[in-house]
Amino acid sequence: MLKLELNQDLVKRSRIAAQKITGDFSWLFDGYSSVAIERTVLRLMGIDGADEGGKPLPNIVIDQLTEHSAISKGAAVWVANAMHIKGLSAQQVAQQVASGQLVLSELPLADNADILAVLSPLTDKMLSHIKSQKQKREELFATYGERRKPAIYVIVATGNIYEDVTQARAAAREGADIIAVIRSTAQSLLDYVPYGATTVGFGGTYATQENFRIMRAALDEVSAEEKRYISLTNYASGLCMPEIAVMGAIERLDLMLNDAMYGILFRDINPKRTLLDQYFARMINAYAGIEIQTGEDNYLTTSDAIDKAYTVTASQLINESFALLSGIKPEKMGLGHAYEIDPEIENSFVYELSHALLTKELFPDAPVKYMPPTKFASGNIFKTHLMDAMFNFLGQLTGQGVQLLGMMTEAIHTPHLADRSLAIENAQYLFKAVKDLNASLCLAPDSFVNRRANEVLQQAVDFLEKVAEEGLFASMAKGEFAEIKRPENGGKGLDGVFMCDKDYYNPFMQQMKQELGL
Amino acid sequence: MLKLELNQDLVKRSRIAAQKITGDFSWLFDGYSSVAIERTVLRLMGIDGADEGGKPLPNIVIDQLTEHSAISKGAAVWVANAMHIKGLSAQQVAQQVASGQLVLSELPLADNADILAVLSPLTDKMLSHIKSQKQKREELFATYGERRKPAIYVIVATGNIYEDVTQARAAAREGADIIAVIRSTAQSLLDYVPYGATTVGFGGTYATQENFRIMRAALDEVSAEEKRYISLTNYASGLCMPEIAVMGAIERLDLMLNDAMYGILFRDINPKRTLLDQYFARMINAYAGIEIQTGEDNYLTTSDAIDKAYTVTASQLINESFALLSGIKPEKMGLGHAYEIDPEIENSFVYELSHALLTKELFPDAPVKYMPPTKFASGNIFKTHLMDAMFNFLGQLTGQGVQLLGMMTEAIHTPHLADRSLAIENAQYLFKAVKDLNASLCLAPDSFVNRRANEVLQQAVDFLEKVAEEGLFASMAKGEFAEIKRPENGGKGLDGVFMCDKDYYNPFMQQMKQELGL
Amino acid sequence: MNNNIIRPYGDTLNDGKMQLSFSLPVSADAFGKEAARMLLLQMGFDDAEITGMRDLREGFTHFIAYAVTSTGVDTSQIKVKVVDTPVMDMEATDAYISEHLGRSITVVGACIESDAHTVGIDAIMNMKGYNHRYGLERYHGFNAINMGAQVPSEELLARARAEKADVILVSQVVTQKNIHIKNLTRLIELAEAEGLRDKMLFVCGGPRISHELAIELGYDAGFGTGSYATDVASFIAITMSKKAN
Amino acid sequence: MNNNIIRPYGDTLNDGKMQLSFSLPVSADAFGKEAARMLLLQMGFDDAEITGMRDLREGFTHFIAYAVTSTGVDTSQIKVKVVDTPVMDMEATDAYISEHLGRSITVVGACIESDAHTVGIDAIMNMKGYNHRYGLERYHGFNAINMGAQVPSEELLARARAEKADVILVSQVVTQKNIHIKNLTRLIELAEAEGLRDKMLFVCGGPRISHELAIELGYDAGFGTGSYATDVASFIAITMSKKAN
Ligand code: B12
Ligand code: B12
Ligand SMILES: Cc1ncc(COP(=O)(O)O)c(C=O)c1O
Ligand SMILES: Cc1ncc(COP(=O)(O)O)c(C=O)c1O
Repeated sequence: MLKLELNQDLVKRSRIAAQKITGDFSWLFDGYSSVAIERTVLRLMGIDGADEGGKPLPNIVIDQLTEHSAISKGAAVWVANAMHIKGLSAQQVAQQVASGQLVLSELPLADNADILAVLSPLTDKMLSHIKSQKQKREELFATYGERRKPAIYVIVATGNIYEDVTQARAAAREGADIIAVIRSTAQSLLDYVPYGATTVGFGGTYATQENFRIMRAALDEVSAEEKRYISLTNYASGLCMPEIAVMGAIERLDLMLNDAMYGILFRDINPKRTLLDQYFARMINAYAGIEIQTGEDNYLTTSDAIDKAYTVTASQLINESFALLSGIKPEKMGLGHAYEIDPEIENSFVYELSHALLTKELFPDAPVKYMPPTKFASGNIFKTHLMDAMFNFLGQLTGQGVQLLGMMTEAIHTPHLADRSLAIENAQYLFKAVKDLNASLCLAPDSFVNRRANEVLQQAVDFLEKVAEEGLFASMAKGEFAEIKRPENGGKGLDGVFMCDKDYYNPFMQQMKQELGL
Repeated sequence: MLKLELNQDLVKRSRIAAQKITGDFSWLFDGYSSVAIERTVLRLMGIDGADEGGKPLPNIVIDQLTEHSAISKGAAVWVANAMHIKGLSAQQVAQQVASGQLVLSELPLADNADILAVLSPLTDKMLSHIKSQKQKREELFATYGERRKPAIYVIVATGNIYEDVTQARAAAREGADIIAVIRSTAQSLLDYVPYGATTVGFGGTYATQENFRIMRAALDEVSAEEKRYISLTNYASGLCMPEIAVMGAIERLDLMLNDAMYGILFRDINPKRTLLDQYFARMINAYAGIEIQTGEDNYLTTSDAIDKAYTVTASQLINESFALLSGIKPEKMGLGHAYEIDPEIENSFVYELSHALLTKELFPDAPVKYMPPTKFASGNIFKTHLMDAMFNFLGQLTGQGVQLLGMMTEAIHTPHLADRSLAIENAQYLFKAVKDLNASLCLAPDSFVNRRANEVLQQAVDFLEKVAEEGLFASMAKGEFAEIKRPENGGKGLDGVFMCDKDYYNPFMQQMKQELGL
Repeated sequence: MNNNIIRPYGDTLNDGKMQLSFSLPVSADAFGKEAARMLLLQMGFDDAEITGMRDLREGFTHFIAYAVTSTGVDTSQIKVKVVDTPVMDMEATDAYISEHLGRSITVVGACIESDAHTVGIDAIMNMKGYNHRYGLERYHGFNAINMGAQVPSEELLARARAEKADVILVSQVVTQKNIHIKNLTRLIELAEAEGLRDKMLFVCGGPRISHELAIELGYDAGFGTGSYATDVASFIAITMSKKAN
Repeated sequence: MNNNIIRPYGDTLNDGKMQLSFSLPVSADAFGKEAARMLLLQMGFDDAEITGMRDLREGFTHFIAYAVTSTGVDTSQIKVKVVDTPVMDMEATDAYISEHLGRSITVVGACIESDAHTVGIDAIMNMKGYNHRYGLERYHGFNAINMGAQVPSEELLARARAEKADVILVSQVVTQKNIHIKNLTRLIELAEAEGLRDKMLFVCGGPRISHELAIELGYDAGFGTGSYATDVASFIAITMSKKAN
């Protein structure tokens, strides 16, 4: 068996540093909330839909509360209050707000007990729906069998959800285990979740609840026919992290792209907003049994995969630590890693073997999300197909959790039907060809592979310890992550962050925390 | 380092059995000659060309001697005799025979001393030309550097030598180390070597001296420009084995496809004829410093590569043993092996790793000739390209000597220019990517790879010991090789074998034997 | 629009997307790339994009391209000639033969002329067969004679005559410069000249043979890649019985 | 025959051999295969051979084919529009600018609209450059302002006006549904409306941009895959000097 000898002292230090970094944020998690979190609460209470201009009801309600400086008690309280007083459902309350009939904060606040009497059954109802979705997933896996490892993960990205369905169904039948519906460019930056089915997107469809529903139904059908549970994934990322997480939980998505720092570094979203939102988003994912996937690949699409290998390790450790704080179990942490080494360098495969083993062994229980070559993919489809084969080889050899298949047309267009099929063929051939190779091999004493892994780990520890000392926000402000400066009070969405009143109340977070033992 | 633990007792037994099998043939090698051997002698004496009907002069002379039952003294004696008596060159003698002016055996035989006085300078002249070609090759390698390992070997097979030249030059510039000019279908069965340049062949051009010359000149030019010595190879196989070997020696081919048993098993050429011819052909190759390549791949193109893996090992051992008898050094024995495992089976790569290591370790000094997947190549060029990548991976990982690149269009047509280029790109990428991977790895204790290699070796030993006991000819007659029955006196070309007179004389063989220390 | 017209599909129905690769005798530069693009436009493609360009040396360059075709195929116009006899397994075929013909069928097979690729015809004829389907030699209903590789057409016909064969099976694998067409045509012409053509079924096969091509060349049937003895045996049994009755 | 006519090359000059692959909404069987072959024949190919057929499910099939085209390209008719200013290295460009212009050139660059692919424009502009060629920020002769990703066209123009820019650099990498064409066209139209078009050089780039396309869209130059800062800097320096004199 291929097994690194990692310096255990470094392993310990790396975890201590990561804990120090993430442990610093209880002031934020306990004392603040955000408009996205409150919209999430509304969705959990059953509010959905949009006005005629397409503005979602949750946004309309939260905007009203913000305008009236009433948000700091939490949206749940105000809506429940209105429900109690007016005898309406949450959805009806929202509609009245939207039509201008109702100003929530103008209603007198009822007794705490009355408000709780409204919220309690609502909380139970939605949380049991989410639990039932979780259970359904578990039952389906039990019936049809576990996901293969590495799982075959392919994207659909036509920009039209109905065309996506065709492509997803075909892929599932050919052997895909996970379908990722790529979302339209820069949804990260929208401070609302679009409503309804998408038929014209660029590079993807929007993450909307309707799109989730359409695709989930299609895949459930194929799952039943193929007797294999086909997982569905999308992005809980950007300014609507927890909202999308909840939509996924409701519609039984199975994985969610959800990185603690992506929004800050790669989308210039405010650091406080991002960390706050991810805290609740991940709690929802944890509660719903959804596997999260982190975005370490983003460090390598712009920087050198060898020089900056340690940034991946460092980010994985921080992501892990934040995820634990939200109650995510290691088995549900799809930490990211990517095969982005220049194919022109000597021993590209050997370097990557080392990096892939490092990820695997640092996080033995994590279903690592392994990303294919993209940066060095070129218009020469034949060469790209080979690079993808090497990637598939390593995915199987090092036992990664989820293989995000590379496409031979990566440098050309979003995948055509046949591109995806050839990618699946590529993976299936490689996975089979080297199935038990690992069992026949071991690392030579003092191998380059082992030395290199320890070198990367050492660099990651040095980096993390520095960040732990400076504080995460200070380090980001200095540009120590991904070579981009992100000041604590810069970036988009800061105005959506607010300090909570003493009597702020989020019944869902409270209940989830309790059930998750946080 | 990947290193098998081969059962050394089996290794010893395998060699003892092979030696017993091949050692049985001194009656044949010492007591017989063939028309092909005699034509070779004539060519060595400087006879070349063809009559108007295209019949080569060497054939015309040998046919006359055979007709007059004079051949058993050897052709050298008769031609030298005529030269002495008539004061003609060897070529002139042959021309007179061709024109019907001269019947060699009707001339009175001169004194031995006089005949030797003619033959001796002729022998020296041709053998020093061959030696000078050998030296030239060695100098060029010394100047430009050694061949890479595995060497990149590609075929050209247009059927037109001039089109072949274009394709060969392009391939050489792209990185090919060895160019194989595929020969026209079934030349094996011709009992003469065609004369002149080929412009219309099926699946290849004929192996002719003119074709050799044209291609050698083209490659010498490219070698000088690219500062890399480009090797040339062709087939010394079939009914003209030694003749083609000599043409190759004269024109500075660098490798020759030359298998001890191919003709018998796969071309139904008489066993005695084949073994006799290969004995002299290989001596010529040894003398000229030409690397031979054997045809074990042929066992696997029709039979299962796992069940019949041992037939490859057995054939390699027999080929090695015959080659040693002809004075070929292990460093010049390109024993054959092929990656012909069904890609649909689990662990195809792992099986092949085992087989490839077995070949490598049984013959550590041999520049193993490693053949690509062909049987399971399909019209799906993308898949075939991947199978070729796995083959290239293993060639580099296990340090094979010569990599006969697979083409993605193997199942479709003889290679187009771009197919070959993509094959080279494939190999170059893989070779670079896994360059030093071997150094980082070792085999796990009691690995499948090791067990499998010993299992194949055991089967080979069992088989060889049975053959050693029965005798090679008897075993072949029973169909124990390649599942085809080949009786000792069956097959083509038996009538070209004759027993030598006591005073039979082959000055070239004698001289070579002496210089090779046989 | 005619509902039966279909076009290639990339990621939107009938978007016409196709992948191409080809070499041209041009340099690997902007000029060569433009030549490649012009070629595709002249061929009638739209939106031709040269995505890859690889210098093949010696004045040649390899191009990889994606382009859009507006050509469509009318599926209602497609006529496929396929062997349309039902496929039975070995037992069923044997039973069928003994019931409908009451005697065994003699089949003589060979790889003709310069072709030495016997694996294909062996797959059909030899005892052990191919992919878990036994070959004709194992059938009770067939008397199968496999002459092997590189059999001159004359010899094949002579043997067929001598054995009073019911069927001739010919394999052709090498197709360079259409040699298979030449060989197969010559065999049929010889058979006609000798008056044998109508006395026997003529069946050919090989990776580039289709039933359609076989019919065109004057054969009774043709079998391509992935054929099994079961296909061939069923076809022969049923066709012979029909002829006999 | 016109000596300038060239055709694709497989293994014999002008043999016209091409490789294709494409998907059709047909079944993976003899019918589908024939549909694929017919498509190629209708497109004008000869000798179309479907060598591979892969069931994509959901009613689609993928075909791999080789076919022969008789279309040829007349190389004497090919006009390539390429940036034809000579390429100088950084030192030479800096010297050229100080000699011919005597001042530094202000360049404002951005990835416009929804495009966030900055690696390309960074390769041209950032200090560290790309593949061992420094970017414009390192040149003495350039004052380089890189606005980064997803910059609305209006903002880019406003900044350019504010900085009195000499050159605008625009990157477009996403091309799905030809969004790059739309964005680039809109930028130029805005610039014209604002009277900026003739005050500055407009240069665009990206993997699917060619000089030709750029000219067509009204830009001064376009740079595709594999461009370096040296190419862009030399073009700007020389073009600006010519304009100035
Ligand atoms: C194995 C093989 C060989 C073996 C053949 C061993 C043997 N005893 O058959 C050896 C090594 C001897 C060989 C030699 C050569 N080969 Co070869 N060979 C192949 C290879 C790798 C596989 C062919 C095969 O066995 N396929 C498996 C069988 C089961 O499939 P099949 O033949 O299609 O048969 C099926 C159907 O077609 C059908 N069928 C076939 N025949 C018949 C007949 C009837 C009556 C029926 C009903 C059905 C039927 O049923 C079969 C079962 O489904 C192919 C490449 C490839 N991967 O296809 C090249 C290939 C066929 N060979 C090729 C060439 C050029 C040669 C040589 C000429 C090379 C040379 N110059 O030396 C020689 C000469 C051989 C000769 N004289 O014909 C070329 C042909 C190019 C072309 N299209 O013209 C190929 C395509 C390789 C290449 N890309 O260059 N070859
Ligand atoms: C890295 C990358 C990303 C990174 C970008 C990081 C960053 N900071 O740039 C991230 C991960 C963020 C990303 C995201 C997305 N990406 Co992206 N990405 C790529 C990738 C892998 C490489 C692009 C690259 O960096 N190339 C290297 C640079 C150096 O090359 P270049 O851009 O061609 O630049 C050179 C020349 O073109 C020229 N040049 C370029 N610009 C300019 C400008 C001027 C003025 C000049 C003179 C020259 C010039 O000079 C440069 C140097 O030679 C490509 C696939 C590929 N291998 O090409 C996909 C690709 C471009 N992405 C794609 C897509 C769809 C997306 C997303 C929309 C996916 C999604 N739905 O989330 C998102 C959204 C991004 C957005 N809003 O635009 C598609 C585009 C499909 C298409 N043709 O429309 C591609 C082709 C992948 C695919 N097959 O689907 N991506
Ligand atoms: C973690 C994460 N979120 C989101 C995205 C993309 O979504 P957007 O374009 O909306 O930022 C990515 C893409 O790489 C990602 O890695
Ligand atoms: C040893 C050997 N000789 C010769 C040949 C081919 O030549 P021919 O067709 O003339 O037998 C091969 C082909 O595989 C071979 O392996």
